[in-house]
This record gives sequence, structure tokens and C-alpha cells, in this order.
Amino acid sequence: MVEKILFIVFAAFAVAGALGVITRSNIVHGLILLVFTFINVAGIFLLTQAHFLAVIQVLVYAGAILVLFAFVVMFLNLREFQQEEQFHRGQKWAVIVLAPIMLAEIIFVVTAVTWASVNDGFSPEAIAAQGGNVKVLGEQLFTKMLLPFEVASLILLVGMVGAILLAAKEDRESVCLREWDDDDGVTPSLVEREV
Amino acid sequence: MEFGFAEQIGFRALSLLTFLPSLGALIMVLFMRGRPSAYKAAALVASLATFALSVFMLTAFDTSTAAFQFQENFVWIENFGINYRMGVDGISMLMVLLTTFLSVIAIIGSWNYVKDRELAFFASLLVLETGMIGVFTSMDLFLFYVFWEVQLIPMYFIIGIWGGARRIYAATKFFLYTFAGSVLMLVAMLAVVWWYGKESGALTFDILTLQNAGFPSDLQFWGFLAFFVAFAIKVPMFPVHTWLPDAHVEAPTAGSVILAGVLLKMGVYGMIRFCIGFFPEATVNAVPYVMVLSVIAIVYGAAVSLVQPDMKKLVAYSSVSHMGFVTAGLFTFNLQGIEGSVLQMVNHGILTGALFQMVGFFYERTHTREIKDYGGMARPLPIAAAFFSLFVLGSLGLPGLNGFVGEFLILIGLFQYMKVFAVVASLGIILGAAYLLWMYERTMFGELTNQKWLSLKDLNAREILTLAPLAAMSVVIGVWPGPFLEMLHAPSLEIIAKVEPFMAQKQSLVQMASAFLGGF
Amino acid sequence: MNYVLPLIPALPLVAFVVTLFLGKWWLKDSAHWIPIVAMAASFVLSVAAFLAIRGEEHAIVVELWRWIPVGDFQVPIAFQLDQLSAVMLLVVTGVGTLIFIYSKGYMHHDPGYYRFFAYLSLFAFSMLMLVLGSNYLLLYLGWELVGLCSYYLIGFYYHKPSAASAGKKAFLTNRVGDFGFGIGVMLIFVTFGTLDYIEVFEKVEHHVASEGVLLAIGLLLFLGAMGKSAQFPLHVWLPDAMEGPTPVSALIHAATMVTAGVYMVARSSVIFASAPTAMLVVGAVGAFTAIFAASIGLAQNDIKRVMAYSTVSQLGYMFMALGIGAWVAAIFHLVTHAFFKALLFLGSGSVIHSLSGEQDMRKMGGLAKKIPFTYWTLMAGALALSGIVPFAGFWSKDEILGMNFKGGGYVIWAVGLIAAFITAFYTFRLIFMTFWGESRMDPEVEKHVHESPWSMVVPLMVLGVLSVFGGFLGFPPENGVFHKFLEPVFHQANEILHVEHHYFGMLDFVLMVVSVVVALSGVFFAYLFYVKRPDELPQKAGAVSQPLYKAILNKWYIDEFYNATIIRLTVDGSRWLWRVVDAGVIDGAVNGVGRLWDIAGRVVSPFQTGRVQNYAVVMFIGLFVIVTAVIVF
Amino acid sequence: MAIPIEWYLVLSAFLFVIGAAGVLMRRNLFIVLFSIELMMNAVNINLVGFSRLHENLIGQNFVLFTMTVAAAEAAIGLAIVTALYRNRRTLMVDMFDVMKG
Repeated sequence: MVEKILFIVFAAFAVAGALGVITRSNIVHGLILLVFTFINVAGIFLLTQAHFLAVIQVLVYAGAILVLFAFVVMFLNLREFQQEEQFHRGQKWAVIVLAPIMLAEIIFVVTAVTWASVNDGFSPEAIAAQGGNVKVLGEQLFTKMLLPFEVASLILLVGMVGAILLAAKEDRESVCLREWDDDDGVTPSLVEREV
Repeated sequence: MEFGFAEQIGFRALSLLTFLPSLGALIMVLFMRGRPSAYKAAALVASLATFALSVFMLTAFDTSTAAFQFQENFVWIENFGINYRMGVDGISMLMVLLTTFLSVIAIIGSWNYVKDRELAFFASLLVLETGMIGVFTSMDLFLFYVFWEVQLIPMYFIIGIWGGARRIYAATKFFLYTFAGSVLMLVAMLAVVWWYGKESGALTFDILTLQNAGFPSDLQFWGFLAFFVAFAIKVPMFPVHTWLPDAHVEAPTAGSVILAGVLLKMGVYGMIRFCIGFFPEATVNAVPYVMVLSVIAIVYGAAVSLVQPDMKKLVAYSSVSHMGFVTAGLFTFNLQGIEGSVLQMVNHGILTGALFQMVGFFYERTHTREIKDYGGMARPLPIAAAFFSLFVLGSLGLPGLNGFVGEFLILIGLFQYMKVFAVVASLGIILGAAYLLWMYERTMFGELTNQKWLSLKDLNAREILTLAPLAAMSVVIGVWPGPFLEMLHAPSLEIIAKVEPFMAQKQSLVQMASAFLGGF
Repeated sequence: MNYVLPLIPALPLVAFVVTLFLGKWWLKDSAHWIPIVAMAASFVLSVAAFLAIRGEEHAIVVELWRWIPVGDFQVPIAFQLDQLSAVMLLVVTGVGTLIFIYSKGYMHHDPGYYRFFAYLSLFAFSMLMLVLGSNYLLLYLGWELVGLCSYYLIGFYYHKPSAASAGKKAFLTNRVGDFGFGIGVMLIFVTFGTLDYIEVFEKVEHHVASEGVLLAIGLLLFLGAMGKSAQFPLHVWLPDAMEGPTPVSALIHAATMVTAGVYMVARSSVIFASAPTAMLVVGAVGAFTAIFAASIGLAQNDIKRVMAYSTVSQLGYMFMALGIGAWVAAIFHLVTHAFFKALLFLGSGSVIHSLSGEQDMRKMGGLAKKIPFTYWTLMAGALALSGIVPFAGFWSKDEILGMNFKGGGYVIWAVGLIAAFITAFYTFRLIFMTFWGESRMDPEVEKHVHESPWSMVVPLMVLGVLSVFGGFLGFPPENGVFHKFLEPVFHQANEILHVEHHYFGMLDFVLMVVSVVVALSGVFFAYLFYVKRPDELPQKAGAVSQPLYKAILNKWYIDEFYNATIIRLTVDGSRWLWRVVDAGVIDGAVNGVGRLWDIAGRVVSPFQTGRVQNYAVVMFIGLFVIVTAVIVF
Repeated sequence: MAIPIEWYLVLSAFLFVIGAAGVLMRRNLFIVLFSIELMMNAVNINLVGFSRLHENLIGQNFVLFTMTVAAAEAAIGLAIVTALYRNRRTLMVDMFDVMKG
């Protein structure tokens, strides 16, 4: 019973935070509300006995990713955008009308279905008996899920390299491409350069 | 007797023939960049070698059979029953000869015509030659389709890059027209293969196998229609001909020569191989419609030619008229009609190619193609005028030159099929004489319209060398067509044998129609 | 014969090729030798052929090679020598040789000297192919080739637009005729399964074809003959053809090519004999043309045009003969006409030559003393043409008229008689206006009047002699040497027609007298008009029949009529087809399809804003629709 | 017993739709990125919920991968934001519309 009450509380906070994120015009406010949402989601993970995930959620999302965001926000000095309009005019209304209906439909669908358990045997009790969530999850991750795990690390690496490449100061070689991006009418001619 | 290449000639002559020009193009592009005299010579050598090879193959060619000869066959994509299979019968052999012959002419003729990107131009011509020969030699549907598309691309470039002022429009129109047709053809091909695969349990793209498949009536109808539309666009037949004048007017001379000389023939060749070969029953049902369209094309093309102000456009429309004869002759399904039709393809290739070449030579000198800008050209250019008159006369069907033999055979065939058509087609011949002579008179005869034409130089040795073989062929076929016709006897009989069973059922209808038209 | 026969056309062909290729650089002013020698050799060979075939029952056929062998359509290049072709050979090579020699003098200073002789040789070759061919397709070949040569030679002075367009007109008019001929040939093939003369005629005799089909064949062939032999309504090209040099007019447009139609009908005598209606048409068209063309000849002032209309008219006589089944008479007239009309043309050419190119008779006069050779030879020709006894034209023409009368064609006979009167009138009008009376020449021209060189006069004299005495070949009428010689050729046709053999009788004599009287009265009236009172009578006559005179002067407005109807209709119709149907409807449809996609693209492309969120919304809406659909259904 | 699966699903639906709405209607590129993170969290909740329901750990493992990808995505996304800002001096999404015909 307590679990359920806590769930409702966490869920309510998370939803409220999320709504805040998409409605605030100040980015920093949005960022803080996002952290708030993530922390509530971590709470829900805790309630579900996914202790490791809850910790990771706080560390990675509320920690690493949001720090990253915060850095960039400060770095770019985005205050000027607050004066501009924050919502798409036409699209806003389409979304405002459609989103609730969509939500209702999804809820209708998920509640209409009877969900049956597969019962693979990793009940919270069993996990606790085997040494706790972290141990069991770790064992699985490094045995059954080893290959995906390595691939994930590769993805991270690629992401890192890509981020550095993209954000790095551009050298003069690619000036051409940027001009093209700027759409100022100068189309780079590969043919001319070849001749 | 076996007709594999090994028994007949001892080496893979057809593959060699097909890819020799491309090989030449490759060598040119790889090793001769920037040296015009070298790569032009290489292009000439490659095309000459191809021509020589095709003539050499003639010595081993057996005219007594309709079987495919010099056959090569090996598995290409096994799962779909696609083979690399090549072979020629009399009809395709003749077309191959025409192709190799005209390619040489086109290359000599455009020696100094193109000013920029010459290497690419000559390479395109050679690749085009490969595509054309491939179309005529493939015995596998898939291979055929590949070559069919291969020849489209160089031609698109030739028109689009080296063409006249409206070249992009013309090239795009040419491409889209043809491509619309070939897509239809592809669908029909797949339908045919799929049906045969379902019936026999094994997919095959082999043309000979499919020719004997005996498709059901509704498949015949739709298949015929799809193939026919594709080929009719290529020919081009009456309502789908409008790409031709534009393409010809904008194309460079060599492009026009090849386009009129060979590419149009691929349409008729396709009809022979596929429309008639695969769907004899539907073909027989379609004969009256094809006839009407062809006869309309004959008269219509001639009439429209009459009032063209542009020489090239005039010749282009005359092609519509002449190709009308070809399709009309083919669908008479008697020996005279079919052989006349195939021979007329050769004749048209030679004559119209020559006419385009001549117009090209005039254009190089005067930079205009408008008939009204000419006049009295026989004075400064007597040799050109003489050649021009020979080709004009051949084209209007003067006996003793090649145009007559084909046209008359077709008319004889047509006359046997239904007299009215022959009479109307003959009207086309009168009009043909009218537009060609009128053009000749207005350009070559009369007062000199422009005094600066007086300083024009007559044809030089190279240009005479371009035209002389065409003129010689025109006379040879005109007085001694026997050897050419001999190659056609067996395949033509084969075609007739194919449609004959269905003709019998249809006969009464034809009779009814001819009774309706007064029996005359 | 196996070697002689092919050589006859081959020699001029060789002369043509050699002259054409070497003429410009090597032969130049001596380009005439090879053609003349070749032609003379052909003549000798023709004589040999003539002697060989004399009295033979069957034709000699020499096959060289199969020309078009396709299934049951087997056409050889083969020559057939029989009496008819032997006569034609002699005419073509004989008159041809004379005219070749004449041309040497006439064309002497022309820059296109070699070209002229090349064309003439090609013509000789084609004409010989025409008469020697053993089947209809070869006839067609020769037929078209002579037309081609005619085209070239009429347009010989190609820088003159009138000459160029006259050549084209000749070719196209002939093409209209050939349209019929071609279809006729096809019909022959489809009906008889062969094109070979001998086989076709055999099958006709065995009634393989119904009379209706034969009638159709006959009329179609005759359409071709009408084109080539300039019969009404396809006569319009011949007068214009006088744009060509005079030797051409003499050889092609008087003596040989234009008679090809007569030859063809005579050659197909079996077919025509089996289709009486066709013969009737032939006779009627011939008679009408004879008087129609003669009437136009009355009012022409150009010396060559008078001759041209006279030729058309005389050809009409030949068809009159064919129409009644008088095959031999037609060929006889063909031969004598070749003599005297070639003579007349060459003579008038000589006049023109003497007058430095003047062709208008109103600017001549009093020439008799100045160019006596020309005058006397021309006089012989005129007498022959007018049908004065005993000159060549009299015998042949009288035979035609007589046969018509006896055959019951009284109307045709009467028409022929009137035409004979007109002929005599305009012929002597020509003589009187040119040679008699006062000189009306330009003084400048008059100073330079000279007799023509020997190369021109000698052929004139030879032809003059032939015009005087040639008629006796056909004496006595219907039974002469000529008739006996040609008998085997027309044997079949005469059998079909059940012709009985006539002997010369009282009726014939009366008819002869009548026609001589008519001819003489024509001469007399001409004398009255143009020698006695040249200043008043012609004007008076013209004034009395004003509209008629005007119509005649304008050739009955036939050219104008054609221009306004057929040509106008074709050109305008074609232009309509091109502008409206081709460029408008068909290409419009094609471009319309293209434009349709263009418009569709323009309509749809705003949806592609380039803003990712717009696309996302659309995706979202799509998702919404799908989910809704899943729930609802 | 414990929390029913439907609850997780409903919560997840809420977060997802809110995230989607944010992506669709906000002009600021940052907020759009935030919203994407929200949507990913919604997915995570689902995964964890089902992991609980089915009494196995596969769902939880997947959440780890999701987070990895999210981290990579955030890094790349921010790099792009930086580059874009440097070039165009704006981060309003609707200003980037060169990708059209």
C-alpha cells in the first residue's frame, strides 16, 4: 500500500516536472525541472527493486547528462532566446488538441490488455536471495549481454569522437561546405576544381 | 547441326563483337586522355575492328536455317534462371551488321564535329555501340533488358551534352519516353517469367524457352500490349512519335545517324522477338490496329514532313513515315512483307543516316538548318549536291536504289493483306517524293540566296569517305538485294509459322473487313 | 544474243559512269566522245538484234540475275527481245545517237557540258532498260529512271528557279501516274503470281482473272501511261519541261520517254484487249487530249511550247489508236512521230541557237533565207506533222483515223479530224511566223544570225530524210513492212479482239482524201492568217472569241486549278497536321503529362517546408490516425 | 500485490506524450533535446515495469543500453547545437529549413 502511494506521488511529481519542462521559456528552469523529473523516475525504479538502475539514473541522467546540458547552456549564453516566441503557432494547437486524445488512446489500449507474467523466476525475493539486484544484474550483463555491452561501449566511443569533431573549431578546408549551408547562392563546383 | 560458337567460328565471336567497342572506349579513357589524335584513331580502330569482325562472322553464317547461331551460354544468376546467352539469326545478324557499319560511319563523320569533351563523345559512341549490338545478340530476357537500358544512357548524354540549343528538353523527352516504355516492358517481362515459372516450376529468362511457352490469352493480351507500347515508342509509331523530331533536331550529327539508323530499328526488332515471338495469338488479334496506326504514320509523317522549315526535322518526320512502312510490312505476315520490312530497316538506316550526315555537313558549313537559308547550293557544293540527290532519290524509293526494294516488297505484302492499305501507303510514297524533292529543290537549286555561300568549300576527302560507303551500299542493295534477302528467308518463314495457326481463326474477320472496304 | 542484249543498255551505263566521274577533271570539253561512241555502238547492236528477231515467233529472253527473290515473288533482271522492243531499240538508239551528235554542237559552250552528256547517257540506259525489261517491275524501274533523268535534264539549268521547279513538277506529276502504275503492278502480281510479261499474258489468255480485275489493272497501268505520256489531266508537266535544253526536249520529251506510255499499253495489249472498257477509256482520253492540247498549241508564242503541246496532242493520237486496238498503227505513229518531232525540236533548237537563245516567235520572221538548211529540214518536219501526203506523219495518222472510223469510233474519228486541222494550222503558223514574212527580230540579235554548225545540221538532215520517207515503212496502210514485222507481238491481242485482216479498199481511199483535204485547209488558213493578212486576222479572231481565246492562252487554267485545289489542300492540310495535330494535340498531350507532374509538384512541395518539426507533426498525426483506426476497428 | 503493470504503462504514456508534445511544439532546440530525454525515460519506465512483471532482468539490462545511447545522443546533440549556434546564431528549430525542394 505504501508502495502504491509512493508510486503515485513519484509519478505525479515526474509528470508535473515534465509538463514544466515543456512549458517553461527559461532554459535553466527547464533544465532543473528535468532533473527533478529524472529523480522522481529514479524513485520509481527504487520502488521496483531496480536499485542499480535507480542509482545509474541519478548518476548518468541527473548527473552527467544534465551537467553537460548546463555547461552548454552557460557556454552559449542563451538568454536572448527567451524574448522570442517559444511555441510554434500552428503546431501548438494541433499538439494541444491531439496529445491528450493520443494519451487517452494509449491509456485505453494499455488498460484494455490483460498483461500476463512470464515468471522467469527473478522475483525480488529470489534476487535478494542471490545477493541483491546489483550482483545479479552485473552477472547477467557480463555473461549473457556481453556482446551488446561491448557494442554499447563502442557507441559511446563513436558518440564521443563525433561530438568532438562536430563541436571543434572548423578548419578552412570545409569552408566550402559551410557556404553551401548558408545558402548564399554559391554552389560549390566539384567539376571546376577537378579541371 | 549445332550452332554453338565453337562449331562455327571457334571463339566467342559475339561476346567479342559486343564488348570490343567498350574495350576500345576503356582504353581510350584510361590511356589516351588529352591526346585527341590518339583517341580518335583508337575509336576508329575499335569500330573498324568490330565491323571487320561482324563481316568475318558472315563467312561462317549459315543462311539456310532460322536457328540462332554463334551461340554462347553460361549461367549468370542461377536462382532466377538468368543466363548470359547470346546468339544471332538472320534478322539480328543483319541488324548487327547495320550497327557496326553505321558506327564506323558515325565516327568518321563526326571527326571534327565535336569541339569540347571529344574523348567523352567518342567513348559514348563506342559504349552505345556495345549496347546496340548487345540488344540484337541477347537471347536472354534479362540480358536484353540490361543492354536495352545500357544503350539509353550514352544516347541521353550524346543528345544532352553535345546537342543543340534545346538539348536538355530533347534529351529528357527522349529518355522519359523510352524509359516509360521500358518500365512497362520490364513489368511484362516479369509477368511472363513469373507465369512460366509457376507453370513449369523453374524460373527462366531464356527467350527461346519462353517463345514456346504458349501463354494464356489474357496474359498474351496484356503482355503484348506492354511490350508493344515499349517498342512502338522506340520505332516510333504514330501517336508516340513526338520525341523523335525533337531528339533529332537537337542531337549532334553522329547521334542522329545512330538514332535513326539503329535505335529505331531496335523497336521493330523487339516486336519481332517478343511481341510476335511470345504472344502470337495477341499479335494476330492486334494486326488490324497496328496496320491502321502504321498506315496513318506513313501518310501523316509524309504530310508533316512536307511543311517542315528545318531540314533535320523534315528528315526526322520522314523517318516516322518510313518506319510506318516497316511496321506495316512486318504485320502483314507474309514473306514479302516481312522480308521487305527488315530490308527496309537496313535501307532506312543507310539512307536516313546518310541524309542526317549530309545535313550535318551542311550545318558545319553554314550553321543553319533552315531550308529557307539555303538555295542554289549546287553551285558551290557540286559533290555534296550529287551525294545528296542520290540519298534523296533512294529515300523517295527510286527503283535501282535500295529504298525501292524494301518499299515495294512491303507494298506487295500489304497489297496481299488488304488492298486499301497498300493504296493509302502508296499515297505516302507520292508525298514522300514531294517533300524530298521540294526540299532538294529549295536547298540545292535555284538562285544562290546568300552570296557568302559561294565561298563554301565542297566536301573534303574525309567527308566523301563517310558518304561513299553509304552511297555504294544504297546502289548495291538496290540492284542486288539477293544476298541480304537470303539471310531473311529462314527467319521470316519461322515468324510466319509462328502466327499461322492463329491467322486461320482470324482469316474470316479479315475477309469481312476487306469485303466491307469494297474488296479493293 | 546472250551477250549482245545486255550490252545494249550497258554501254550507255558505262558511258554515264565514266563521264560522271571523270568528266569534270579529265574529259571536260571532250566529254561527248564516250557517250556518242557508246550510243552509236548500242545502235549497231540494236540493228543486230533487230535482224536477229526478224520473223521469229517467240521472244528471246536473257536473264542476268534474280533481282528480288522473296518467296513466290521472284523478279529477275532479264531482257526480253521481241519485235516491239526491237523497234523501240532502234528508235531510242537511232534517234538518240543523232541527238547526242546534235548536242555536241548545241551545248558547246555550256559549263555543265560533261554533266549534260552524263545525264543523257543515263537516260539512254534507263530508256533501254525500259524497253528491254522482261517484266513489269523492270518496266517500272526504267520508267522511274527515265523520269529521274527527265527531272535532272529539265532542271539542267538548276540555277533558274523556273527550271528547277519544272523538273520537280514533272517528277511529281509522273509520280501520281506511277502511283497507279505501281498499284497496277501489285495487282498483277497478286492476280497472276508473276510479273513476267510472257507468263502474265499466257494467264490472261487462260482467263485466270475476271474482267473486272483486268479492267482495274488496265486502268491503273493507263494511269501510269497518262503520267508519262502527258495525257489529260496529267499533261501539265510536259510544256513546263521545255525549260530543259532543246536536245533534251527532242530526245526525252518528244521522241522517246513520253512514248513510254504508248509502249507500255502496247506491251500490255493482251490485258487491254481482254478489258474492252479500259480500251474505251484509253481511246477517249487520247482523243480528248489530242484536241485539247492542239487547241492550246494554237495560241502559244514560244516556239518550243507549241511543239510541246503538239507532242501532247500527237501522243493523244497514239492512244486513240491503242483504244481501238490498232496496236501497230500506234507504234507506227510513235516511230514516225519520233522522226518528225525530234526533227522539229532540233530544228527549232537550231533556230533558237541561231538567234542566240530567242524563243518567242513574235520576235522572229523572215529567217528562211538566212538559215536555209534549218528551214528546209524544218519544213519537211512540219509537212510530216501536218499529215500532208506522202510525208511520214500522213501515213501513220491516217491509219489511226481510218482504223477508228472502220472500228465504229465515229466520234473519236471526228475529234481526230478536227485535231488534225488544228495541228496543220498551228504547225504552219509556226513555220510562217518564223521563216516567212518580215523580220521582227531585235536588231542586236539579227546581226548575229548564223547557220548552225555541222554537228547540228547533219542530224537534222538525217531526220529530215526519215520524215519524208519514213512513212513508206507502213505502206500500204495496215499491211506494210512494219505491220508484218510486228505481227507476232500483237498476235495474242488481235486474237482476243477477233481482228479481221483488212485490205486496202475504196473506203480507205476516201478517208485518206478527207484527211489530206482537212490538213491542207489547215495549212491554207494558216497562210491566210499569218502570211496574207498577219496584221488583222489573228487579232480579229482573237477578239471574236475573247473568253475562249483567253482560256486557250492560259492553257484552260489547268495549272491554276491544280494549284488552287490539290497543291493548296495538301500543303495547307499538312501544315494543319503539323501545327495543330502534331505540335498541338499529340505533343501537347505529352508535354501536358509532364506539366501535370510539374503542377502536382508545385502543389505538394509547400508541404516540404524543410522544418523537421513539421514533418514530426505529420508523423504524429499519422500515428494518431493509425492508433485510432486500430482502436475503432 | 505489488504495483500493477498498468500503472507503469500509464505513467510512461504520460511522460512519452508530454515529451512528444515538447518535441513538436517547442522552438528552442534545447527544450526539444530535453523532451527527447523525457521520451527515453518513458521507455525506461516501461522496460523496468515489464522486467518486474516478467520477473527477469532483461528489461533492466536494456535500460542500461538505452541510457548509453541517450548519453551518446546527448553528447552528439549538444555538439550539433554548438556547431549550429556558431554558424547560424540561433537555436530556433524552425529557422533551419534548407532541407526543402
